[in-house]
Amino acid sequence: MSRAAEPLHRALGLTDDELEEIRRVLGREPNHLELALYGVMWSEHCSYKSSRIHLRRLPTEGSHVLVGPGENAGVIDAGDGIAVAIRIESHNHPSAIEPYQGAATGVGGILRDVFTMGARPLAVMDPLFFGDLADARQRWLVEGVVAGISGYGNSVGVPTVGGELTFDDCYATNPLVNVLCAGAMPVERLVLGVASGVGNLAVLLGSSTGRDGIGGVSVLASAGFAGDDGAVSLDDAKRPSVQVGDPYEEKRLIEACLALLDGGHVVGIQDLGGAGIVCATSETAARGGVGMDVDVTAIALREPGMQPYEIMTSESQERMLAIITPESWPAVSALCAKWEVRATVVGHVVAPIPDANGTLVGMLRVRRGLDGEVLAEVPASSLAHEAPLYDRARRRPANLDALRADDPSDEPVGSANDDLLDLLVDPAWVYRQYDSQLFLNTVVGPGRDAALLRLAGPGLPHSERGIALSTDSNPRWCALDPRAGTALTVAEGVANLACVGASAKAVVNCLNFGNPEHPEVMWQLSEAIDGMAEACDALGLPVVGGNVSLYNESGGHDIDPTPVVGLLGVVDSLVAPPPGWDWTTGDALVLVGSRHAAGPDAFPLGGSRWATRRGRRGGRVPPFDATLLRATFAFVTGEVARVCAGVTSDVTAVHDVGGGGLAGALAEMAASTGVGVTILDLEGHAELFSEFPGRFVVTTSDLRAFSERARGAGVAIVHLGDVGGDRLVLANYVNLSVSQVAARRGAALTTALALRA
Amino acid sequence: MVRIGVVVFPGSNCEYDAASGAAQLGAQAEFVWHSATDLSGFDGIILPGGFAHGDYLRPGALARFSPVMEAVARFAHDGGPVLGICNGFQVLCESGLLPGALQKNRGLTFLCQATTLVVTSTDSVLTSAATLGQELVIPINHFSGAYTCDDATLRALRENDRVVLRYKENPNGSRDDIAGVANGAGNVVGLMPHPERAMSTLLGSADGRVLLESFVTSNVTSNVAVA
Amino acid sequence: MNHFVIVDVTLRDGIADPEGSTIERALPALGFAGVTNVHAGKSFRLDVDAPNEAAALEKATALAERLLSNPVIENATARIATRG
Amino acid sequence: MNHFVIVDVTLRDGIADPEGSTIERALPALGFAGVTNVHAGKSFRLDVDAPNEAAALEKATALAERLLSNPVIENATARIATRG
Ligand SMILES: Nc1ncnc2c1ncn2[C@@H]1O[C@H](COP(=O)(O)OP(=O)(O)O)[C@@H](O)[C@H]1O
Ligand SMILES: [Mg+2]
Repeated sequence: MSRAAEPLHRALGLTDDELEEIRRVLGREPNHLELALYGVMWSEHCSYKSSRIHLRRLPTEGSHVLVGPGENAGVIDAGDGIAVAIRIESHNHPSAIEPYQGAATGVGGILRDVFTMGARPLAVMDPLFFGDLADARQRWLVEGVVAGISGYGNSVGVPTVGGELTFDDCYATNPLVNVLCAGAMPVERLVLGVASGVGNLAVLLGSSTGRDGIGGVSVLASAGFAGDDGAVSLDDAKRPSVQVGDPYEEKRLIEACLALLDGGHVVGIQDLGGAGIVCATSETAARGGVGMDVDVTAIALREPGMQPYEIMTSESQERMLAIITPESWPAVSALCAKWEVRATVVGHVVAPIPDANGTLVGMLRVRRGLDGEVLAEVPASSLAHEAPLYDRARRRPANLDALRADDPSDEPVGSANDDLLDLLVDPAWVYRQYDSQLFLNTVVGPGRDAALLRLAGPGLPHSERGIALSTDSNPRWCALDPRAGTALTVAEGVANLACVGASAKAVVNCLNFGNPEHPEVMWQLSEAIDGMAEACDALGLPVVGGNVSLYNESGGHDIDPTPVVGLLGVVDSLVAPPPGWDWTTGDALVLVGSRHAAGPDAFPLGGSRWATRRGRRGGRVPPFDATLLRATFAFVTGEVARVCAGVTSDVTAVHDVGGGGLAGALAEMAASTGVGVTILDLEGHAELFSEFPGRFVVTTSDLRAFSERARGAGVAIVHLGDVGGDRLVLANYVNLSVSQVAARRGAALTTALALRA
Repeated sequence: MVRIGVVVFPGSNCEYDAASGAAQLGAQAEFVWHSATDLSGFDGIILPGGFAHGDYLRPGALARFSPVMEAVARFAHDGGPVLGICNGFQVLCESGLLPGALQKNRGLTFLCQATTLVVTSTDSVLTSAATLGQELVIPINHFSGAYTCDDATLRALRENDRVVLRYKENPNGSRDDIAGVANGAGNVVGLMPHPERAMSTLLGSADGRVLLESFVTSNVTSNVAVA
Repeated sequence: MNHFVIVDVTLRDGIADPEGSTIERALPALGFAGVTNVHAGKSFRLDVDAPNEAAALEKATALAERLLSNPVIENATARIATRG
Repeated sequence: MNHFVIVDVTLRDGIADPEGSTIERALPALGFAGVTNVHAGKSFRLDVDAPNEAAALEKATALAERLLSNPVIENATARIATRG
């Protein structure tokens, strides 16, 4: 094979320049094991080498931010002595080859990021993106991914309370599976992934280590190398890279870790994710400015004959690394025994040593036996935080102007009845498979604008507050204008929170993009980050964490830019459910917010579902108008929050205008309630299907009182019509029976999946 | 105060919810680790929902061998009220404390949804405070919730009034629409739906209260009656 | 001495087999006509330490009946096999 | 003509088997000492209409590999058997 001639560092995914850099750091030639460690840690997945310089432009500060980006999860102070941790990650590539296990291990991984901070995971969300369901493979992927999230999340005992479901050809061979987790803790339990205290022990908790996921971070995937320092020739059959999730192990791991933290037995703790032990040991040591000695022979193995590089880089699931004092070892091992969690001392913290210039450097040493032969010795921070960063070439796509000029405003109107029916999809088949109710916190579960949970859980101080979560994305907008598209996506998330009365407090994001070596993709990424920064600045939102997933390509084509935005909000008093979608006959139907989009087009259709379904993927995206959005969001949030606080209100139903436009929002409310609505006047067909955030459909039992409050807040409203009857009548464009709308929406997904109802 | 023991297996995940349900009705709920062998002092025992031992092999198959199950069997034999919710019901069936078995749902997916239950017997520690024919909206959350038993068992259940709850619209393929059954004495009851998740309108329904209320007061009432 | 044993667990006659019937229904559309009577079962592979095959089989049968299957709905049989 | 086929699906070597290892860990406490290497698998029993055994086996093997297993983590084998 020609690969045999390839130098080892390249087989490990390192460039010639990167090898030079390693030589400079070490002041000598790296051995094979050391090269393998750099190979995984300097991979795109672990080092963010293409994106990091851009991510710095995101705002991360806020008075309530306890932990920003850089740790396993972001943490905010939610009040009442409770801190909320939140994180989002992708598990795209594993899910493409084994959808059940890929999705399941994605859930497992994101939970560990949250409980490693000391928080009990209380909610999961799952934004999912697949190709067209007409293709049998897509149906297999959807069923497998959903079953995997269900199988892992339900069993581990964390409610899955929401997510997203998008179908587009660009994801056909590269589905996106993102998972978000939020958890809560008493503020004083917050811990960081930091090693400290020379002589302290590094304890590996959880599963034994197998050959799972070696090359999961994609560097060893095509390696064939040999050496006498533990690196032997890789043989495909010996290298199963598919990880299998064990939710039962994870459940015990959660309980054991939270008990260890409650008992004050832990100095620092870190989950094992991508790049396994090498990542956890080098990151904790680097954050603490200390060194760490790791004994490869101490690690419990699932398979015989594993080599040091395999042990150090394995991505076996359900493992944690705790740093503890030697005195607490008896208590730690007793608690772990109760939960039947394996606990093994695999190393210890050592003092940093002076380098040639006298600077203290914490070294990661891999040894055979705790005092045995040193197999690798490298500065921990060089692995963890000092990968070379790239400012890769960026280029605005050449076809963008042509694409934007092809605006769908000239698309023939056709039958709005048919268009509307075709746009409706009830994702209930997905979320019915998720236990969304565990812990008795779920006031609004999946299927509405945002999930709303009581801020309560085992071990938390009493609170009347609630937290709200939403995940949003709009690859259709972002393909046309990644900057405005991403800004609008943030606005969409804030609007979703407003519908359940929550004020937005923090953002996390998962940036799913194509190949960063394509300048167009880097341009999209950079623009998206600027758009997110712009929106977050304008709305006063800190970004507390995120994840970047690159190299998402299908059949040689990059996916549309897909930044997924996760929003966390807080409701100060949650004693009654928010109004929801169910309206009542006789209520007045009001559009709240600016009726027209801010830009030159009153009702832009570029990037709308309506246009996309017609095969029109070009056009203009509405601009992001911060002033208008802020006022509308504050007003709606306040109106709903009063209902949540138990104050009597004339507001009876609330829904934001999102995907599917005004027609989509009204159809969803009608289908949910079984009661129709009649609107007499619309400013044209485009008003029905245009999608731009900042508009809400509200019903009120007292139009006059509601109008006065809106006027007082300086927010525009229009009385569109009144609720009642059994038909959805939208001027002279749509006239459908509510039961037909409900039936089509309810059956859309199962029909597309070719399942029997 | 009524003392309710909530058994915790490794892998249980509704123990807090069950304890909070009992506590809301004035009982004192205490967790009992699965290695416990002594249940004296408890007025009732709840086996909560979740995935005991990961539900590996079959739901309840490994949990049935946990040391606490011998104590639960003795407690039940002595007339103590025992309630198995969801996974707890599966454990009771596997242990032989209740007849039948729970198979995968007809649709082969996990189901989390509201169901309407009909009270079909009030002769049990779970349903004594309810009225016959009463309809209760209570959620289900399970993958293996299709109740199955052979013809003879079904006949016996019916003849002895041991089917305590039925689904109004069968969500999972349970035989005879069975959602919950009791043992001959009525002191051991299992059901797949989660009454502890239906304790407040803030969370969607308060219809579970009448069931848990029956349960937490059942021993007290019978003790009074005996005294 | 270790003996390799396979335990097969199948549903008892008359017990509904939704998994089997779902697969059976899906087959024609996936291009597999003429496949009927599909039934889903489980199998377990294990090494049993016992002085001889008969003893291993006895131990495995007890395990199969008491633990690996639920006699209310399932049948279980154990057999000595060779790895490969 | 119908041929009775059994398809066995097992996890590939090296793929973690949480179910098997959980059962194995539980066994000593249940009174089953000396049982190791426990692995959980699936099996399918089906009737395949084909002119002869070889054709039936070929069809069943395709079915096993394409539908009843994911070759990324599982091995599937089909064999002709007799009912009983
Ligand atoms: N898109 C992003 N926006 C903000 N922060 C990010 C983003 N992507 C990654 N980060 C931050 O970089 C850090 C490292 O991420 P990662 O390597 O994925 O963590 P882990 O080691 O837990 O897998 C995290 O703290 C994460 O929050
Ligand atoms: Mg949303």
